[in-house]
Amino acid sequence: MGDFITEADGLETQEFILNLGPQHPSTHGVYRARLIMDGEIVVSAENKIGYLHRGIEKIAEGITYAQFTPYTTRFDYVSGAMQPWAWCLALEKLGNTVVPERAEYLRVIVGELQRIASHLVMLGSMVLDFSAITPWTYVFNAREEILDLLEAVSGSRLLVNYFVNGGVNADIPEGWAAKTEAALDGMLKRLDDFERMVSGNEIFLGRTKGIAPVSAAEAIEYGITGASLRASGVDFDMRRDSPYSVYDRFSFAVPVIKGGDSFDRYQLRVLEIRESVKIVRQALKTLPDGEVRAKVAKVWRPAPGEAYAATEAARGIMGYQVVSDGSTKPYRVHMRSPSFCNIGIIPAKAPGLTLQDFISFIASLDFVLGDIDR
Amino acid sequence: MYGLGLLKGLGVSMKRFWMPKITEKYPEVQPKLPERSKGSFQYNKDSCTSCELCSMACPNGVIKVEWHKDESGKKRLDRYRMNLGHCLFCGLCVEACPTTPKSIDFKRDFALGCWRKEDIYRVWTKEWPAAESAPDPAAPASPSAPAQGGN
Amino acid sequence: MVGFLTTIFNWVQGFLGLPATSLADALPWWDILWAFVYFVGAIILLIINVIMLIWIERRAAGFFQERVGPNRVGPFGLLQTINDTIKLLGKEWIMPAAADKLVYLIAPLLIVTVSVTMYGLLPYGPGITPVTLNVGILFFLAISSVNTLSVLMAGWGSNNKYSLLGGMRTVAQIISYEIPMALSIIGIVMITGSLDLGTIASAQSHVWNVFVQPVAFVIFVISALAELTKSPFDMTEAEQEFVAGYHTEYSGIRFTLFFMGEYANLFSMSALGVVLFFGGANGPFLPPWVWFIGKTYVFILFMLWIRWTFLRIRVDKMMKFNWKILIPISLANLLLTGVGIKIWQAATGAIRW
Amino acid sequence: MRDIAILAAAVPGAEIKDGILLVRADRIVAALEALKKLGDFILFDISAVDRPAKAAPTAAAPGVAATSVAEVAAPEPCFELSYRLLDMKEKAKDFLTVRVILDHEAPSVPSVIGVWKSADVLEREVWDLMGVEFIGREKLGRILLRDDFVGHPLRKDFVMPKRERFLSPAWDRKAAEGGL
Repeated sequence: MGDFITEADGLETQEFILNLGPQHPSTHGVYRARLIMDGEIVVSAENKIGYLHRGIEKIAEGITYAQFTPYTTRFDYVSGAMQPWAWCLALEKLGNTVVPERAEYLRVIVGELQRIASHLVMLGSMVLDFSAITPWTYVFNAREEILDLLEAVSGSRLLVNYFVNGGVNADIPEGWAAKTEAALDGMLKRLDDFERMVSGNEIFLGRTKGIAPVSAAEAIEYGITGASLRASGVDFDMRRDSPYSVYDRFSFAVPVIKGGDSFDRYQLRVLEIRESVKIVRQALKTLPDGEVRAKVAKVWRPAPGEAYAATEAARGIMGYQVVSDGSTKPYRVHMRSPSFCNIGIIPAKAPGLTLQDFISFIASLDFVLGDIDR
Repeated sequence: MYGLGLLKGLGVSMKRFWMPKITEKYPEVQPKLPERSKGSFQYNKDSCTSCELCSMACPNGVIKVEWHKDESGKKRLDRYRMNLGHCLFCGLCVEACPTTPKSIDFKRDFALGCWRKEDIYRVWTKEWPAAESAPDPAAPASPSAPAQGGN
Repeated sequence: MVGFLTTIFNWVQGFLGLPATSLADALPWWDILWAFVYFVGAIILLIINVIMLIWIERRAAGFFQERVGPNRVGPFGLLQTINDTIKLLGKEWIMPAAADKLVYLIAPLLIVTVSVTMYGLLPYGPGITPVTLNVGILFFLAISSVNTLSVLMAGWGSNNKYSLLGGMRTVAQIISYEIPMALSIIGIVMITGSLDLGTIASAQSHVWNVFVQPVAFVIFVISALAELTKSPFDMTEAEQEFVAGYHTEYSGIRFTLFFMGEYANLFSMSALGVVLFFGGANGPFLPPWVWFIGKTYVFILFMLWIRWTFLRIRVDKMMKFNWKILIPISLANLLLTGVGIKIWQAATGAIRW
Repeated sequence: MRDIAILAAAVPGAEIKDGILLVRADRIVAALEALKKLGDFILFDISAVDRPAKAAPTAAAPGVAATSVAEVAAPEPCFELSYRLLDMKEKAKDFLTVRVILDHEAPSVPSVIGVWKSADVLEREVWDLMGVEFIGREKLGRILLRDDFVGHPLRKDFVMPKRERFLSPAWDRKAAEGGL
């Protein structure tokens, strides 16, 4: 940063290598940044990933389509419920399955709840990287309320295996809609407290405002998607612009902020949570009756071919390419995971940041290592 | 600005200081789990027909069903093994089970931690009248091994 | 040595409410033995104090965060810290192979020594000041900056980049923030006309200095937080950047000593704040030392409140805040205090124009 | 999405097949540059599919008969490399797939890192897992797999190395005996 000591008159400093990670409190997993540092200033950064690589794409070629569905929740384990969405969309394209309307609505509801939970994790872990433990507990308590809902509907809290090829696993239990409304209220109260504590906090503003601003052109150049793209001023959200499922039936705003710095990426998540609450409320109000799962053969053999589907997941565009050879197992599964592409900007933006700013930057990018390494 | 945000934050934390706490007194007060909560498994060996649909549905090869044929050619269950260490708790086996009541089903026992590695196995055996000799358990009783995920 | 032990002997006697030097006069050869017993007692007092502080901190943190904090071991979880200490004592001592061994080993000892020394300077009440120095404040500030040395030694000796960066930050931070702290204290010294902590405390029997010197109080709190490396100035440890800062490579009893020193410093710094701004041991009804300890604990709670609300500030902003804001303000405060004293003296007729 | 015919006209040497722009490997940089000039495209995915001469038979699952895979096998062994672009211009935004068919023996294609920087990590991933060589760029090193890994695991002819077990021998023996 400009204010920091960048030139010591006549004094020479020695650069050194700092391996930030893979075991580090604020890399949110086994991410390693190989930093070349000049004192506290990052001279250059390099992403080192793959510590969590499980070869999921290869696993997919060995098991059936239905068996792979629970695996899809395991990449981005912070937003597990909405991860199979793109996979299911691709399968439905491949098999020309028509998903019942009620199932679509339930997908939207559960998906948006999961988006809220995921963004809450991002907010909490971001301020935790600035050592604010108290606000972190507020948002994580808020997330608990959402997770309780997910558990009631699917049985799992974190790796929610609810979406299946052709609909959803089961209908919502009785009284769940009312519980959801109450939980959203409770969640919003905690979020308000969190915002009062953090958003106007001068120290927080000092740590995030103007840190690693990503311009719209840069965001497009580096293929950033999701909230980080919208924080850079690009008005694009797949839910509105390329609507899948039944998103075109709800009215919601797509928040866009022009700045693109760490604070804007933080602020955008807060705004998106409030929009997601709106979507969930609308969907609950207009929830149609009917089946929740289309008939799909137990031994499902799609016609040979290829399908590509993408959704706006919590961290950006989650895309699946599924190639079928007519057998019960996929011939090739390729996934485009948002975190993997979003971290491409780190080496470009890191030089010149202090170590603390670097932490602020990677925290605001909101990546999940399971999503990067797959 | 000029510290107002900081004071607001102090106000919030002081407010929360006096508000009721949410900590659960866990071992004394057990959590109320919803009906569908996926914990451990319960197995009903009387309704099980050894059809192995659960074993085939499993993405990870968790379930192994061992059976033999009696004189009339009927499948007789010997042993039902689950390696919970590989289990994804996805529920595909429960979904696949064709019997009523479900032979394999979730129960809401979530305390799955154990001290010994052996304890992550869930094994249910069924004894048959002595006239029928149970086959050697080391020999592959089931016709095929379930697919291992990815390799 | 005998003189030091005798003062401790007097100090503990003051706590017990015995008339000064009664036992020592009656049985002079008991001096050394009793002083030793009392010395051990004083150390135990320090340890109990630290244990209480850790418990208070964890409970308070829990309450701020909608939790209840440690509540299982002992009544209200009071024995939790003892439990943790025993666990820490049982841990393996790990030393990096490339560590600078002497420096690495001395660092944790030094930090505790400094804390114990600081305890001896505090006026717990009339007659129970272990060591009465007429340059008490000066000595207090001098000895508290030895902490810097210990942290730097730990950071350097560990031969770890995180530790080194943490230690380097500490040097910059603590040394810088000693300046506004000293400047804020000088105002009080000017008013009281003494450097002796006991005199300063007793001089506030009518009005506390916090009302006379509010600006100095704010500066003192900020710089005390920085000196103690508590949030928002917890650069030294900075888990999210440096894993654990200077004590990343320490384990077992060595880590415990760092931890103890940190909390002992928290107490002594808060006690200094109480002496300077809240009238020390002055108070009605209750014995003076109860007032002193009580006030100190309230002060500590106030610091914890700040600690558990705020985030960590950026290093360069912290330094800028110190040099560009705090020091000018404290200098201005000093000037204002000087002018005020002169006006007061003129008004009360102490001096002539 | 903009009409694919218009897009194809703007791209030199492109042909349309099933809604996909097919481009020859040596012209992919020019094609993507032309698309970028049209504006409002994001390159957000690169994926490769291995189509060997005889589609590798997948191991049959228990109880499920293996199906013929002959019909999906390409007429010639090849690698399909798909560049997925996001069209943000029109109201209904959608994906555009630009596909390159690569030689199966030595798949190589010019790198498009100069057109979109987002191609950097994506190309590294494709090389790492599929072994498609990208020419004209630096550091095509392992990204997801470890540095000393041999082979490209997503190729159909890849033979999985024997799985390493991290359990104790006693435990293995016990498991083998079925005592667990």
